[in-house]
Amino acid sequence: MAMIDSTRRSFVTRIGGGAGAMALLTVVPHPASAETIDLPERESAILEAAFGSSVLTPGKISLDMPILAETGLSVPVTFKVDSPMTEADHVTRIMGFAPGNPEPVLADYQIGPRAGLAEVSTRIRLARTGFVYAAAKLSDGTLWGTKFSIIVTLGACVEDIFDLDWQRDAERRAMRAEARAAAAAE
Amino acid sequence: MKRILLGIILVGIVGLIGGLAWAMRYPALDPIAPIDASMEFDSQVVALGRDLAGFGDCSVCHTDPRQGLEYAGGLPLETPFGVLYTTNITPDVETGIGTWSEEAFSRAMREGVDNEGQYLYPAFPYDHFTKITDEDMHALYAYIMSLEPINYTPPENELGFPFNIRLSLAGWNLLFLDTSRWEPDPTQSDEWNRGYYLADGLGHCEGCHTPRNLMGAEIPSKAYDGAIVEGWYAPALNDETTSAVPWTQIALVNYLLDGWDVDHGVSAGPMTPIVNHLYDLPEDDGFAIAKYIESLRPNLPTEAATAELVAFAAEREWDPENPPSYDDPGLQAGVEAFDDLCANCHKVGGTTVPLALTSTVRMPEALNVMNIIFDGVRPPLGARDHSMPEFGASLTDENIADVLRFVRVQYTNLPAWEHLEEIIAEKRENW
Amino acid sequence: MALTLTVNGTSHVVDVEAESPLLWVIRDTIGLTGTKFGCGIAKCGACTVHIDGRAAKSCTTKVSAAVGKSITTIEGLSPDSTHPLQVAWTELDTPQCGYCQSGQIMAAAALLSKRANPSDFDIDTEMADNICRCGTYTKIRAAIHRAAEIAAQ
Amino acid sequence: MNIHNVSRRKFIVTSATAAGGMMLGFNLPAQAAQMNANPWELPTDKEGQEVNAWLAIDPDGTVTIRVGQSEMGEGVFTSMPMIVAEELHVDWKMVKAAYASGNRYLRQKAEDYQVAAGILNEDHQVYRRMGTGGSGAVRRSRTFLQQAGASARERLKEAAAQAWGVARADVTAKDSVLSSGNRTGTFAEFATAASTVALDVEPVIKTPDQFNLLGASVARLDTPLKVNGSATYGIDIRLPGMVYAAVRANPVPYGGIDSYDADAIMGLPGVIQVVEIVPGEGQDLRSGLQPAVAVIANSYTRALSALDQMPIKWSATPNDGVNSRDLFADANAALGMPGAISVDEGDTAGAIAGATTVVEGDYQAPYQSHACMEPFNCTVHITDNRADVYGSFQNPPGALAVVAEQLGMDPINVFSHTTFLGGGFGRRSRNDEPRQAAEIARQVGRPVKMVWTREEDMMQNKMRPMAVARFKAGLGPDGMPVGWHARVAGHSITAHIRPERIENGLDNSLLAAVRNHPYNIPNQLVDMHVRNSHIPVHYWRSVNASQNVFMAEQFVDEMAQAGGHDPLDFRLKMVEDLEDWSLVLNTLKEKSGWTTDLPPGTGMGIGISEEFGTVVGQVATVTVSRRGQLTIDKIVAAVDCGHLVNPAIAEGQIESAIVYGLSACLAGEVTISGGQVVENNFDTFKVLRINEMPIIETHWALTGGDKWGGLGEPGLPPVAAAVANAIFYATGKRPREMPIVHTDLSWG
Repeated sequence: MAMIDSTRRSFVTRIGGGAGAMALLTVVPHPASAETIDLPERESAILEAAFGSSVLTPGKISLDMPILAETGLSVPVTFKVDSPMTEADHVTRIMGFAPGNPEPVLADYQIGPRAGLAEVSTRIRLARTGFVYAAAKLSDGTLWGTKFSIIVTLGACVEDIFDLDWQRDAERRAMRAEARAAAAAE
Repeated sequence: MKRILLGIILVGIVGLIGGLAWAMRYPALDPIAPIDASMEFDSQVVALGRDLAGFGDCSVCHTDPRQGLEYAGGLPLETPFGVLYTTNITPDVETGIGTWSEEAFSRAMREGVDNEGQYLYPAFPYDHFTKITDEDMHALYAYIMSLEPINYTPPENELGFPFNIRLSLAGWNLLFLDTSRWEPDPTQSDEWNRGYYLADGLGHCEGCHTPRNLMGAEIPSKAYDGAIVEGWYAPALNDETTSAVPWTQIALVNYLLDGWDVDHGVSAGPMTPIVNHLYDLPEDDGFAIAKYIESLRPNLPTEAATAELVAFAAEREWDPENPPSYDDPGLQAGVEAFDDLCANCHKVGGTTVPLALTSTVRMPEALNVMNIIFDGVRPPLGARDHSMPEFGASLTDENIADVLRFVRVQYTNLPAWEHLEEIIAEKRENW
Repeated sequence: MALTLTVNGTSHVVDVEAESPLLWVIRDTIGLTGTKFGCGIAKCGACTVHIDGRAAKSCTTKVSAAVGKSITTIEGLSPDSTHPLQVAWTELDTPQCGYCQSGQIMAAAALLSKRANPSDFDIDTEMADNICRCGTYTKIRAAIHRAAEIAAQ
Repeated sequence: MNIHNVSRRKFIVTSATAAGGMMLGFNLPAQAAQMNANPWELPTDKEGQEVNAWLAIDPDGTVTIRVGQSEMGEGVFTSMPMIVAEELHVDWKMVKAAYASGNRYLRQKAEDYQVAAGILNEDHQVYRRMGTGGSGAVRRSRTFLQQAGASARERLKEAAAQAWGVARADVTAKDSVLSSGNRTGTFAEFATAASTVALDVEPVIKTPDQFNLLGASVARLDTPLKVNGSATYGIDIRLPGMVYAAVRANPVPYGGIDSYDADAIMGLPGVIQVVEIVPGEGQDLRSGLQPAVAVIANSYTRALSALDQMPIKWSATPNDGVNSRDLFADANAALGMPGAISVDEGDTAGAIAGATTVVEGDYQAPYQSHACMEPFNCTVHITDNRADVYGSFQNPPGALAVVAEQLGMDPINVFSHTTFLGGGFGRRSRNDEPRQAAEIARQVGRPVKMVWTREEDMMQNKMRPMAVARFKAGLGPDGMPVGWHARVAGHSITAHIRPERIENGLDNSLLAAVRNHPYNIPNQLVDMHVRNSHIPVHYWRSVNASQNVFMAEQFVDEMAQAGGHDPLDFRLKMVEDLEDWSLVLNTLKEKSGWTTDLPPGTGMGIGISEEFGTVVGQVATVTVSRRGQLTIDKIVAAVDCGHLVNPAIAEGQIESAIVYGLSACLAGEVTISGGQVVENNFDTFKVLRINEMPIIETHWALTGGDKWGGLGEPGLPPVAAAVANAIFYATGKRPREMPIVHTDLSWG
């Protein structure tokens, strides 16, 4: 098997184009820069109804899921809460949200101390790339949360490629509807 | 006795002198000043001339493709008498016919004598062009004189003695040139007569499709019997044809105007430039020529015979599921060579004409199939996607011989082709 | 079995079956990947090389048929892209995806050796075997004319 | 009658310069390549100081700009660097290009300066978008590429300002040189300092009126590699110790394998092993593996000849009886029933019922294949906890994700290396070949390059969907439409690859250019049916608009004729409130010498549509002989994409789309018989060749402003309609079916 001719740089040394140029960034789910995890309005309203408040303190709960899914059809996810699960101190409820989905609520578990382990695994459906949020309510009433950004990519072609065309169409139809209404009014 | 002998010699000398005088009867015609064709002729006439030049395929011979200088000549024509180079017929004053009067042009076309009174060689088909009507001759002159003048002198002809003596052609004309004007055949339709005029006059189809005698003249009794010309076989168009399916007018229109017909294949080789001209010309004239050519073959095979050949073609077409096989090792070698290359397209379900229906495979000569394997088929204007790549450099001479033998046996029940090795060796040598 | 091929002036001893297509011997065994595979049935022209100066579809040419002949591939047209066709192709930015262009250039080189000053008609009929799915035909025609001009200088 | 349809151009001898004004590129001598033959590698062997993820500056001043999109002919290796360079004020001759890394895209979030400038938000990936499709390269990346150039420029100026003790405003950057008063310095000198400088405010990107590099037809950076055969495509990859795989799946897509006899070929020269590819249980049909068998050998030709000789028995499938005729019958039957409603304005049925004249028209279009010149291939190399995948990917992160999923590896350890693409046209965004190659590599345990034959490529292609449509309109007394109803029954890509996106049977993308046609008609109803078969469908150049415009714009002509209007004026009247459409139509009218008064046998026809933000109108001039011989003489296009990055490349894209569209409307098609594809190579699948190439003129009718339309695809949809409408004026016959070769055009 003829080796690659030497004039062309063998690419075993140069992996990933320019990777060497910068320290390999470890992936840390973006820590919430602010003191609280703020959910989009639709989801925080649901949380408000369920937990009585939508103010989540970052921490205690973590989301274990791949950072990239080829299709959003069935993505494995594990909610884990750092809790001794004793009578005095245990998790009462865990909820998961995916704002990108038509139905935002991914999971809603009521658990008690007898569960023994504050950890729940499931598979969720994701419509597109974006943040997944997790919220936990503890027996002492405190609310904890985290968020995780996942890339769902079946291909660039799958993003709604016609977004600009539908927008132009909508603008045209609105303009004309207005013109017709104005003409009718005269 | 001596006196008789002396008498014969005397008569011979007088006859010779008389003959020489008679042969040199053509005077040089005085040159004309260069003319501005656009002023001289109206555009309708020039346009008619352009179409007629298309029917006459003047540019096919009077252009050397290697140079790409249209009508400036220089194309070598191999003849049994040596190599002739076509002349520059652009209106260039120095090297072309810029100084020829219409009279000089007409004389050359009808009697094969140039402006200086020199005889032209009958490779230039004046024996057919003589039949052109005066009106058409004028239009041709108008078109030729409105061409782009190109200053180019073609190479000298390479003819051995005595053929390099132009005077000898006076005898040729005496024997073979019939300058009587073309007459329509009253028993035939106008369309047929139009086709007859175009094919027999400008088109000079017989120039290739009729065998020639030792003196290089067409043999009237063998009109359209088929002949070998410049390394190709111009097939018989009369009852001698070996075509599997009869040539109807529509099939001929497809072949002559579109460059291919579903029952006969693609018009390849020297025929391609001719059909490319007809592609652009008025369709009615194309239909007329087809009508005339169709009439050359009065005795058609029975429908049953044709149906049998068509069924044979379907049955013999290469079936990738179970390809043919032969005991004869030579033929089996042909099967393998055909399988790797030709069967990619020439197969059941392919888009090509069944090989057993194509004229080239059924001809008495293997020249055409061999040439097509060497040079491929360049797509005619009317059949843009009917092309075949050249395989000359991809196959050894032995491969080609094997394929030719196999093709003849697989696709016809006709006698085998002979001396394949020689024609392949000759083709390879000057390919 | 061992065969000797002369490609772009250098000879190579290759251990391949006699009926292997020349294309894959050039690409996989000798390692010149400029000649491309496009269809395998001599209908797209991407594999065009020169054998003794004539254009040949290397996908349907047996390696045994090319032994003892001079084979030229796109890499051998000129050492530094100075062949008139390569200069013209670059000047007019002819390629788009570029995959068919090796075959186009080799077919055009064979055309120019037959016709020094080809007309549009000559180019169209001679180059009809070479498919370009990006449709760069107008630029291919212009580049061949330009290459004829450069060669004539 | 020999109804053979071909096209041709008038044979007038044209010198190089007169060929449609092609001589736009700078007449540079054969210049050195501005990039590496392996485009995923750095163009120079020096690391270069990275100022941000988009650009690094070598000590010798070379600026390597990273390109997120894949180069498949649309010129992104030139147009995208031009956008960064426009803001960076670098000397263009010093610019080289290389692909952005798929793995880094995955590991790194948007850089702070992009978030601070409000261009990207924090959960975007560093390269934001690495897929190539929807003609979105320029329009979707322009802002963050400009920001990358601008922020780097300002950081370089700030570094110089700090070194020279002057205010940043007193430093200018031009052609890679920083200067302030009599002090000058090069980008290279200040690159390291610039990479750590923090700016309090990020610069604002330029507006089009400030551009000076953008809009120039600079020569393409990749051309030098493509004229000497050195450019590396997926099929060209060669790795030490690599073996080759020839693969074959059941000719009936998604069919299974009953049996195969590996022992029969194990003894053949070079054969290493036979690998069976079995879909994982529960693996989804459309994105997972198809059952297939591969022969592994030490050369491709040996692998392929062994595969050809290996006895394989394909399982029968429920789809063995499927054929195109029945699929069309089924789709046409659906046209008789109301479908999922996409547009419902006013009372369409009532308007049509009360109309003076009613016009109806049915149309149909077959499956169509991508037939990229480079057949499908992929190379995968697995080491202990890492995998490298090389290939011609339109979506490198997708390829990487697919390989990671198939090998059960963490995507962080998978590296995708994108080569040049020998054509993509949407097909190479599906990523079925990296999944198959990964599975083979997993079983083979050595680096393996998988190559499909042309036949496999055509038979396992994911097709442009087939579709049928019925239009019905009511015209008022003035011959103008008062009601317009369009119903399309087609095979839906979304229903095939993202079924969860279909709500109550509605897939708007199937109605591209029908739902969003521009015409001002008071009452409109658009509904549709999804009629998928087992044949996989995927994105094709201009997606469904490629057949919808052929249908919709012919029907506009039918309305014009029924109403007694000139088709072009008819369109102008219905878009008079739209500035861009009116400009394109008027430009067309002027540049094409539009007329419908032509001798029989010749005709001019018009087609116009908008896709991916760009309006393209075309006028075709055709001649048809009495025997039905079609000749396409000329196509004149008028285009409004708002702005141009590189006019020469843009013109090339319009011409390329026209040729690709002509191939799909003149004679090329994919038919299904016995459940499988019939046209499996270029002998039966017809594409346009050089001798069928019409004269093409492209005219820009740019409305500028904030319009940034795509260019790779919008040029395609109008050509089929323009040709069909021209044929009507030449012959009086209307080709209602693609490809046009099915219609007998003989007349007179």
